[in-house]
Amino acid sequence: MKDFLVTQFGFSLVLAALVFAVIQGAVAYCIYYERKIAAWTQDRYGPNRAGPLGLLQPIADGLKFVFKEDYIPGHVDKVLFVLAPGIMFVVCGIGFLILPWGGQLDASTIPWLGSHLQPGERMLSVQVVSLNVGILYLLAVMSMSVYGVVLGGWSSNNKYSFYGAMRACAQMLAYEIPMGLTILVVVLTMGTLRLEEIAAEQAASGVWNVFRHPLAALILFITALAEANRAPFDLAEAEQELVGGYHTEYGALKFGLFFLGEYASMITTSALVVVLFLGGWHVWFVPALTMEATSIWAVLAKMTVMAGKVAILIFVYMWVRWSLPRFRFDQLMRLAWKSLVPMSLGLFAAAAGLLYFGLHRSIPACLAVNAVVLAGAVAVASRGRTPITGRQANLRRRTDMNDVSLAEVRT
Amino acid sequence: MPKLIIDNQEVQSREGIPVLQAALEAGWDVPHYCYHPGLSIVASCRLCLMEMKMPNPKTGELSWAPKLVPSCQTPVKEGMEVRFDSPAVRDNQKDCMEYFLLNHPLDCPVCDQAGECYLQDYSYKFGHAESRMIDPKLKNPKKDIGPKTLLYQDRCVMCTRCVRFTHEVSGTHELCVINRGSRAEIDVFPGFPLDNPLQGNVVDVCPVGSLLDKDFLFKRRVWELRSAESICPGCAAGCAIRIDHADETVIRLKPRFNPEVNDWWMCDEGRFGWKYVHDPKRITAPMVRRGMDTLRPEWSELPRMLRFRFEEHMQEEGGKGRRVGAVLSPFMSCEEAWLLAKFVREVDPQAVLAAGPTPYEGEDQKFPSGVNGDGSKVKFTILKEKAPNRRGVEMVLAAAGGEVVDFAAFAARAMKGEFSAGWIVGGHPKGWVDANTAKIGAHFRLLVVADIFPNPLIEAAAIVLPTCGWAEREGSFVNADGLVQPFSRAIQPPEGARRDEQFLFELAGYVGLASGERIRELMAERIPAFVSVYEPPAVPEHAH
Amino acid sequence: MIRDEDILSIEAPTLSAGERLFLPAILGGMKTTLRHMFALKQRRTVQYPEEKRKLRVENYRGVHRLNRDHDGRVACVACYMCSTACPAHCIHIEAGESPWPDREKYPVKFDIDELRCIYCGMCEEACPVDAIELTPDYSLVGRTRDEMILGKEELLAVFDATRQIKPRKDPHITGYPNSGRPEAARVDVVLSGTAEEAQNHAAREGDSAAGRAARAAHGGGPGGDGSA
Amino acid sequence: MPGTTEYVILGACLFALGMAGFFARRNLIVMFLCTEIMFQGVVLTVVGFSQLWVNLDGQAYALFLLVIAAVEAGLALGLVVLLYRRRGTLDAEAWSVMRG
Amino acid sequence: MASYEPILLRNRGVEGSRTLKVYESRGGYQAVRKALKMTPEAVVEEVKKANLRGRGGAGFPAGMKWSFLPKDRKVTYLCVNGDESEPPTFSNRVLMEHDPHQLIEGVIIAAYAVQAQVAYIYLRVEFHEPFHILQRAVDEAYAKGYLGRKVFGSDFSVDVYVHRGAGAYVCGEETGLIESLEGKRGWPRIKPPFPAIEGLFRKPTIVNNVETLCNVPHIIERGASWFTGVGPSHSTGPKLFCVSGPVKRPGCYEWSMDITVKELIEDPRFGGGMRDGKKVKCVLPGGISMGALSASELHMKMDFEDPRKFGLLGLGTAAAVVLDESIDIRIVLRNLARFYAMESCGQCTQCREGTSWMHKIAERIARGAGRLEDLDLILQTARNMGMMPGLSICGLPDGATYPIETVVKKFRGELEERIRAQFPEKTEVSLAVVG
Amino acid sequence: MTPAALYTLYAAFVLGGTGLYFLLPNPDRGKSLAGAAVGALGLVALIVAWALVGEAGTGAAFYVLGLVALLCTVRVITHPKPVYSALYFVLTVLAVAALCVLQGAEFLAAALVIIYAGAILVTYVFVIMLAQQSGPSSVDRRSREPFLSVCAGFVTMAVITAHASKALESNDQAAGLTRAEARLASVVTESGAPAGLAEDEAKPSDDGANPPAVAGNAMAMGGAVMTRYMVALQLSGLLLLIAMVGAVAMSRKRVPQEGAVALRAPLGQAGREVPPY
Repeated sequence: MKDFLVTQFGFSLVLAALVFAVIQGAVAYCIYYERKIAAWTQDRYGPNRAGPLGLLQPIADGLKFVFKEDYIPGHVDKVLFVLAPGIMFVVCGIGFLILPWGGQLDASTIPWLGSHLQPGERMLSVQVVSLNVGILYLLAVMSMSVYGVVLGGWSSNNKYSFYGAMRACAQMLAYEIPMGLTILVVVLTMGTLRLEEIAAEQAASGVWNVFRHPLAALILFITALAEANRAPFDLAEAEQELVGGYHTEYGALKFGLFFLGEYASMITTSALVVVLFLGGWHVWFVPALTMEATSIWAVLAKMTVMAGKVAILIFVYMWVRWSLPRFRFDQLMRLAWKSLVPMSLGLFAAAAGLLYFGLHRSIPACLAVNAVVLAGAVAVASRGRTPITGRQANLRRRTDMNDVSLAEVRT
Repeated sequence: MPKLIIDNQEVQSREGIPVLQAALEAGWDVPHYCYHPGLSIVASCRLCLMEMKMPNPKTGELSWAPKLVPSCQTPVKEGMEVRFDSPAVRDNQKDCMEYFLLNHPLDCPVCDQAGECYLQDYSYKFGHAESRMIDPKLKNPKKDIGPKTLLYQDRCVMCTRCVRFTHEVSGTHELCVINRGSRAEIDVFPGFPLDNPLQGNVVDVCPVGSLLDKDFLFKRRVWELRSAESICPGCAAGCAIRIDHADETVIRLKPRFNPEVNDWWMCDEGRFGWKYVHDPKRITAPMVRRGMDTLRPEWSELPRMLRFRFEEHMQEEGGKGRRVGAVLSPFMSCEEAWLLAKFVREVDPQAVLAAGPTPYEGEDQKFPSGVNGDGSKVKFTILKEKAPNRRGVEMVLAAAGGEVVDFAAFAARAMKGEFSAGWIVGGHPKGWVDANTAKIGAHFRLLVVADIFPNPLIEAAAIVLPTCGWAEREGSFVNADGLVQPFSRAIQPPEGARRDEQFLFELAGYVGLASGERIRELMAERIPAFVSVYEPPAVPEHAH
Repeated sequence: MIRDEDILSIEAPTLSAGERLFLPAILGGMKTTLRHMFALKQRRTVQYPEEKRKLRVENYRGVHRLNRDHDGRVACVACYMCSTACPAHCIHIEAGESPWPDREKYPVKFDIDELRCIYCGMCEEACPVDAIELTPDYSLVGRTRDEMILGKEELLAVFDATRQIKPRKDPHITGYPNSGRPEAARVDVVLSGTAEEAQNHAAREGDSAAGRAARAAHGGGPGGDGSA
Repeated sequence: MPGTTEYVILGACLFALGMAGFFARRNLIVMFLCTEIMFQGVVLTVVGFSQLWVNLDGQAYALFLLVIAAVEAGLALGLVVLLYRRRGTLDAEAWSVMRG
Repeated sequence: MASYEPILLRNRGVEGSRTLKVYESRGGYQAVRKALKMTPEAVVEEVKKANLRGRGGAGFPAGMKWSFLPKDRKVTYLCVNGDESEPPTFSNRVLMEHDPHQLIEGVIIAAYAVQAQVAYIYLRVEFHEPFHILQRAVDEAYAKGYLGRKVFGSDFSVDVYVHRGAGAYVCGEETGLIESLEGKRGWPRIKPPFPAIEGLFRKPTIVNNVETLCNVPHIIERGASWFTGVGPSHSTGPKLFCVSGPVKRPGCYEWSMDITVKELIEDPRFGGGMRDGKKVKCVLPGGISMGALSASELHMKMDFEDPRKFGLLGLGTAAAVVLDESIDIRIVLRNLARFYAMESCGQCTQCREGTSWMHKIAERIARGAGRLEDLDLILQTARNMGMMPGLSICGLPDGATYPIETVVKKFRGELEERIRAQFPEKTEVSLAVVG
Repeated sequence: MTPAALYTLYAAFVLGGTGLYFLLPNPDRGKSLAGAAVGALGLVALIVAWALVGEAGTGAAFYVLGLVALLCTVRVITHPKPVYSALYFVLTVLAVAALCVLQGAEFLAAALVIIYAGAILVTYVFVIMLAQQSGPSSVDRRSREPFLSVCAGFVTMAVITAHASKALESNDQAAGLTRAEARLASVVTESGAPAGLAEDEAKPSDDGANPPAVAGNAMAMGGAVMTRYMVALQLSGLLLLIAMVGAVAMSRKRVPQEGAVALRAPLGQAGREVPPY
C-alpha cells in the first residue's frame, strides 16, 4: 500500500482526488472572488458579512444551494433535465486530468512514503494521466460540454432556455475552431501533443510560447472565454433577453452543478492557457522552478506557481467580465467566423511554414509571423466599409425605397 | 326633409327640429345645457348660440347677422345657413364657460358627477383655463330636496331642465326656481319634497353635478363603471336602460333613449328595484335531493343528468298516461323559455306547458299627471303588469305547439296528479308561490324548481336550480306592445350560479357558448318575430 | 405612427484601422475598471443597518402617509383621484358622507397595499388636497402580506411619526377653504339689505357655527383623528 | 487485446442493427442516425482489420469514413430541414409519392 | 326754447282730475268716440302716421307693433305696461295718479285698434296709490259703459283689468310682464315668437307703455299731423321728462323732444339749477340703463336719436338722474352694478353671472380694494355679457352694461386716481378661494 | 471459428432479431418486457459466442464496451424520441471510441469523439430540437415493416459474420505471423521522432505501409495520411468543400423580390398541400 501510493498509478489517483477536491473548493471561492471583483469594479465592498471579510460566504452560498428545494417543473423532460447538469459537471470536471501541475517528481523525496526509494529511482509525473493525444483529449472533452447546455435548455421545455441552449451550442461550435487552430499552432511549435512536454519545453528553454505567439495566446484566451460562456460571450444566459438562458428552469443543486461546471471549466481553460503559453509552472531565475528541481518541495512550489498563474488568469476573466458589455449574437458570430477563424488559420499556416523552414522556435520569426497576421487582419478589416447592422440597414433600405415610390411600398 | 348648411357643410335634417338638434345629429359638438329634446325650449343657457345668415333689412341680401341666435330655439328651415365655427361663437362659448364656473366650487374631486359632467367636458373643450375672478365665490346651499335626491345648488347652471321635467313630464311641479340673479336657486315648496315616481330622471337630465342620487352618492367614481345595454324588468313596459356596474356589482341603472317605449325616462321603481340581484338570500347553487341528502352537483354534469332522469322517468311513467308538465315564468327571457320548452318537448312530446302567473300591482300610472298635464299626450307610463316578458313566453308557448294551458288550469291538473314530472320556473323577485300553489309540489314524482329565491315548492323538489337576475344573463323580452327587445349581460352570476341561457342551451342539447343572438337565430326558424329585434336609434354622440 | 420622412438614417462613424480592432478601446475600458478596483477609498456602498444614507426629505418616495388637517382630522376627501392615478392599483378607498360640515366626503376605509405599490408618487401628484404623501421612510417590513396593507389608521400614524421631519404643506388647491387653513378668510357678498338675504346669510353663518359645534362633538381637536 | 473476430462481429452487429433501424424507422433524422450507426460498424470492422494486419490502412480508412459521415451529416441534415419545411413532418412516407 | 303747452299733463293739478266727470269735462273720451267710428285699420294707420314711438324705453313705433298682429287671430290681448321699475323714473305714475281716464281712453282706442277683447293694465307692486286710483277710474268707466260690453254703444267690447305684479325689474320687459301676468315666475320669454304672434296665454298680444297709450287719444283727436308737428321729425309728440338728484326742482315735466339735458337741469321751468351751487358731475339721462353723461356732454338732446351719439343706449325713459361733484364715482359704479345684479332674473348665463361679477368687482373697487386692471376687467365683463346686439333673451344685460361702460369710460381718470390713492394693503384681495 | 461458436452466434442473432422486433416502436403494443428479455438472451448468446471465438487478450473492457455499444445502438433504433436516439448514439460513439483506444487507435478515438460526438451529433441534436419540439410524434411511434427490416438486418448480420469468420480463420495464421513481425520491427527501428516524443512511439516507415506495431498514435497517423493517403486527403478536403457549398446553397433563405410576395403562397403552406398534378 505504501508503495502503491508512490507508483505513478497510485500517485495519479491521489493527485486526481486532490486536484478535484481543490478545484471544487476553488470554484466556491471563485464565486466569492468574482463577487469581490465585481464589487470593487463598481466601488462596492462585496460580500463582507459571512465570516471575516465575508470569507464564509461561499459556504453559505453552497449550503443554500444544498438546502433549497430541488424542484423539477412539471413540463420538463425529466430524464434529460436531471442528466444535463450532471453532464455539464462531469465534462467540465474531467478536463483537468491531463493538466501537468508540476513537472517530474522524484518519488524518493516524498517524506515517509518514498523513504524506501533511491533518489531518482522512480520519477513520477505530476499529472493524473499522460496521454499521447493529450490536447486532443482536452478538445474532445470540451466539445462534449455542449451537451450539458443543449440538453439542459431543451429539456426545460421553455423557449428562453431553448434559445439560450441554441445560442450556446452555436457559439461553442464556432469558437472551438479557432481554439483548436491556435492550440495546433503551439503543437506545431512544440512538436508534441503532450501537455507536460509542452510545459517542460518552455521551462527548459525559458521561452514561454506567449513570447513567440502572442496573437495566438490572445485568440486562445478569447476563445477560452467563449467556451466557458463567460462575459462578454455569455449570450446563453443573457438575462435581459432570455431570463436565465438555458438554466432558467433550474434551481438548487442542479443549478449549482451548472454553476460549478462553468467555474470548473474556467479553471481548466485557464490552466490550459497557462500550460500552452505561459510556461506552466515555470518562473525564471527561481531554482526551484526548473526542470531539474524534482523534489517534493520544488513540486509543491511549482504547483503553487501554476495555481497562482491560473488565479491571475481567472482574475483577468473576471476583470473582463465586469468591464466589457455583452456581444450581440451576430457580433459574436462575426467575431468568431470573420476574425478569429481567419486569423488563427493564418497563424496555423504560418506556423506550419515556419516549421518547414525550421524556424518554428525562433522568437523573431514567430513574432514577425504574428505581426503579419495581425496586420493582415487589420488591413482586411479596414478595407471594407463599416458594416451596417440591424436596424440601420433597414433604414437605408427604407429611404432608398422612398426615392423610388412610396406608394408602391405601401400597397 | 330640409337641407341646411352648417359650417359650410350641407346637412340633411329632419322637419321641425331645432338647428341644435340637427347639428348634434350631424355630429357637431355644440355645447348646450338647457336644451333637452324631451323638454320645452327655454334657450336660457346661451351656450349654443350660433351665427346665422339673415336677409339684410335694407338690401334684402343674405349676410351673417351680427346678433348670435340660440340654435336650440331656431327651427331648421330649408336652405338656411348657420355657423358654429366662428370667432364670435367661440368667444361666446368661452365667456359663457367662464361665467358658469365663476361661482362653481370646483369640487370635482368629491362630486359624483365628475367624469360624466358637462361642466367638465365643456370647460375642457370650450372654456378658459383659468378664471379671472378673484373675489370670493358666492356660496349657495346644499339642499335635501327629497327622499332620494340631493341638490348641490352651488354646482347648478340654472338650465332648469329639472324644473321643466317636473312640469312637463311628471306633471308634479315640485321643483321651481327661487331668488334672482346669481342667487337663483332650484328649490321645492316647503313641505312638498321631490318625491314622484319619476323623480330619478331629474338627476339624469341634470347636465352637471347639481342633482345627485342618494342611492349612488359617494358609491363609485363614474369612470370605474362599465355599462351594459339592457331592458328594465320592472314592468311589462320594457324601458330601455343601461346597467352601470363595477366589480361584478350593479351600481345603478340609467335610462336609455328609446322612442318606442320610454323616450329618455325611466321610473324610480325600475331605477331602484334591482337590489334583489345582490340579495344574499338568493339560491346560488343547484341542489339535488337524493333520499334525505342534498347533493351539490357540478353544473357540467347537470344537463346530461337531467335529460337522463327525465327520459328514464318517462319510460317508467309515460306509459301510464302521466305527463311532464312545465311552467315557464314570465321573468324568463324568450330564449330561455324556448330552450326549456324544446327540452321538455324532447323528453316528452306530449308535455303540458303553461305560462307562470303574472304579478299585477295597482293600476297603470300615466304621466304627466296632475292639473297641468293637459292630457294631450301621455309621456310615460308605468304598467301594473310587473313582469317583463309575459308576451314573449306566450309567443314561445304558442310556437312550441302541443298542449298549452294557463297556470290555473295547470295547477288544477297537477293537483289531480296528471303530471308525474315537472319543471317549474319562478324568478319573481318578490316571490310568487301562494299556499295553494305550494300544494302542487307534492303531486310530482320528479320536480325541478328553478327560482331566484327559495320558495315553498322547493320542499317537494327533487332538483333545485338557481336562476339569474336579468343583469346576469342575456336574451330578449317582449314588452306590452309586442316589441322584441334584446338585453345584454352586465355582470357574472353569483358564485356557484350559472347563466340561465347557457345552462338551458346545453340542456337543450347544443354545445358551445350561448348568446342571445345565437339562440334567436335558432328560434327564428320557428318564430318569425325573432328574426330581428328592436334596437332603438342611436343617440347623437354629443347630445345629452 | 412614425412617418418615413421623420426617420433619420444614421451612419456609424468611420473607424480607423486601429480602432477597428477595438482592442485599444477594450483595454481603455479595462483600465478604467482596474482603476476603480484599486481605488479603495472610493467605496460608495452604505453599510446599511449600521450606516444610513441622508435622504432628501421632500423628494424621497417611501411609505405613504395620510395627512391630518389643522384640526387633526384626516385631510383626505375620498375623491379617488389617487386610486385612479395609481398605475399599480394598490389604493382602495371606501367613501362615506363626512361627519364634518365643511366637506362632502371622507374616507371610511383607506387601504394601500404597500407590496403592490411601485412608489411612483402619482398618488401624491393626483391628490387635490395634498392629503396623501410619500414619506422618506423606506424601512417598511412585515411578516405577512396582510401586514403590508396599511389602513387609514396606520397611514395616519405614519403621518404622526413623520410630521416632524416632513411637515405638511398647506394645500394650495381645494374646494374647501376651511379644510386647510385654521381660519380662512370667509367673505360673503351680501348683495343687499333685504331681510331675505340677511336671513340666508345668517343661516349660512349658522351652518358653520353648527359645524364647529359638530367638530367639537366629534372630538376633532388636534391629536384626535375625529373620524373614529 | 481483443481479437479481430470480436471486432468484426461487433461491427457486423452494429451495421446490421443500423440497417434494420434504417428500414424500420420512419423518422428521417433517425434514419440518418441509423446510417451513422452503420458507419460506426464499419469503423469498428476496419479498426479490427487494422489490428489484424498491424498497419494504419484501416484507421486511415476510418478517418476518411469520418469525413464522409461529416459530409453526409451536413448535407443530409440540410436536406431534412428543407423537407421538413415543405411538408411539416419528418415522416419519410410523406415523400414516398413519386412525381415525375 | 319755444313755449310749450302740456298735453299729457294738462289735467295735472286740476281739482278732481282723477274723476271721469272732470276728465270728460276737459274734453276727455272724445277721441275714443271718434276712433270707434273709424275702422280699426284706420286707427292703426293714424297712429302709424303719427310715428308714435314707444315711451317705455326702446322707442319702437307703436303703430308698427300693432300691425304685426296676425290677420286671422281670434283672441287678442292688450297689455299696458305700468311696471315702471327704472330707478329714477316716475312719469307713468304721474300719468296714472293724475289722469287715469286719459290712460283708459288710450287703452280703449288701442284695444279697438288691435281688436283686443281684454286689456290688462300691469302695475308694479309698489304702486299702491296708482292702483287704487286706476281701479276706481276703471270702475267708473265700467259704470258708465265705457268699458265692458259694447263700449260707447258700439259693437266693440273690451274688458280692462288692473293687475299688480310681484315686484321685479324684469317684469317691465314685455315678455317678462306676460309671464308674470300668466302667474308664472316673471322672467322673459324667448323671442321669437314675438308677443304679437304668441303672447299672453299663447295668444297674440300687444304690450304698450302707459305713456304711449296716453298719447293715443290725442293723436286720434288732433290728428297725426298735429303729433308729427311736435318736436323733431324723428322724435315726434309730447314727452314726459323726469329730473331727480340735487337739482332745485326735481320732478316730472312735459315738453317736446327738442330739449337738452342742460336745459332740463338748469331751466327754471324744469330742474331749476343745482342746489347749493354744486356742479354737475354726471347725468344719467334716460333712466339708469341708458348710460351716463359727463359734465361736458350736457348739450345732448333728449330725443330718440341724439343719445346714441354720446355712447348711450337710447333715450330710455327720459328720466335724468343728476349727480353732483361731491359723489365718489366708485360708489356710483357700485350702486349701478348692484342694481342689475339684484334685478337680473337669473335665466340667461351671461346676465346672471355677469351682473353679479360686475357687482363684485365694483363692490371691491368701492371698498377700496380695486386694482387698475379691474377697470379693464369690468369693461370686458360688460362686453362679454353682450352689448347690442345682446346675447340674452331680454335687454336687461344691455341695460346693465351701458351705464357701467359709460361710467368707466367717461370717468376712467377719476377711477384710476381713486384706485391709486387707496391704501396699498387694501388692494390685496383675500385669495382664500381662487379657482 | 468453431461451429459451436457460429451456431451460438446464429442463435444470438435469432434471439436478438426477435427481441428487436418486439422492441421496435409500435403503438399497438406497450413496452415489451418479453422482447427485452429475448434481446437480453441474444446478448448473452453473443457474449458466449465472443468468448468461444475470443483470444486470450479479450478482456472485460471489450465486453463491457461492446455491450454498451450494442445496447445503445438498440436504443437508438427503438427509442421513440429522436433526441434520445441521438443521445444514445453519442454513447455508442463513445463506446466505439473506447473500443478504438483498446485497439491502440487513440488518434482515431479522439477524432471520433471530437468530430462525431462533438460536431456531427450536436448538429443532429440541433436539427431534431428545432424540428420536433413537442413530444414524440406519430412518425416515431410506428415502425415501417418491422419484421422485414429486422429480418433484412439480421440476415445481413449472419451473412457477414459467417463470411468474415471463415475468411478470418483462413488468414489467422498469416495474420498472427505478420503481427509478430511488425512488433519486432517496431522494436528494432530506431526512433527518429522529434525530441520529447514518448518512447513507446515509433517513427512511421517511409511509405506508411509498414507501420509500427502499436499503431494509432497521432504521429503515425499523421505520417500515413500525409504521405500514403495524400490524394485521398485532398479529395476528402474537396469533398468537404463541396458539401459545405451544397449545405449553404440548400439552406439559404430565399428572400423574395419586392412585389413578388403576393404571387407565391405563404412559405408554410406551400409544401403541405400538394396541388393535384
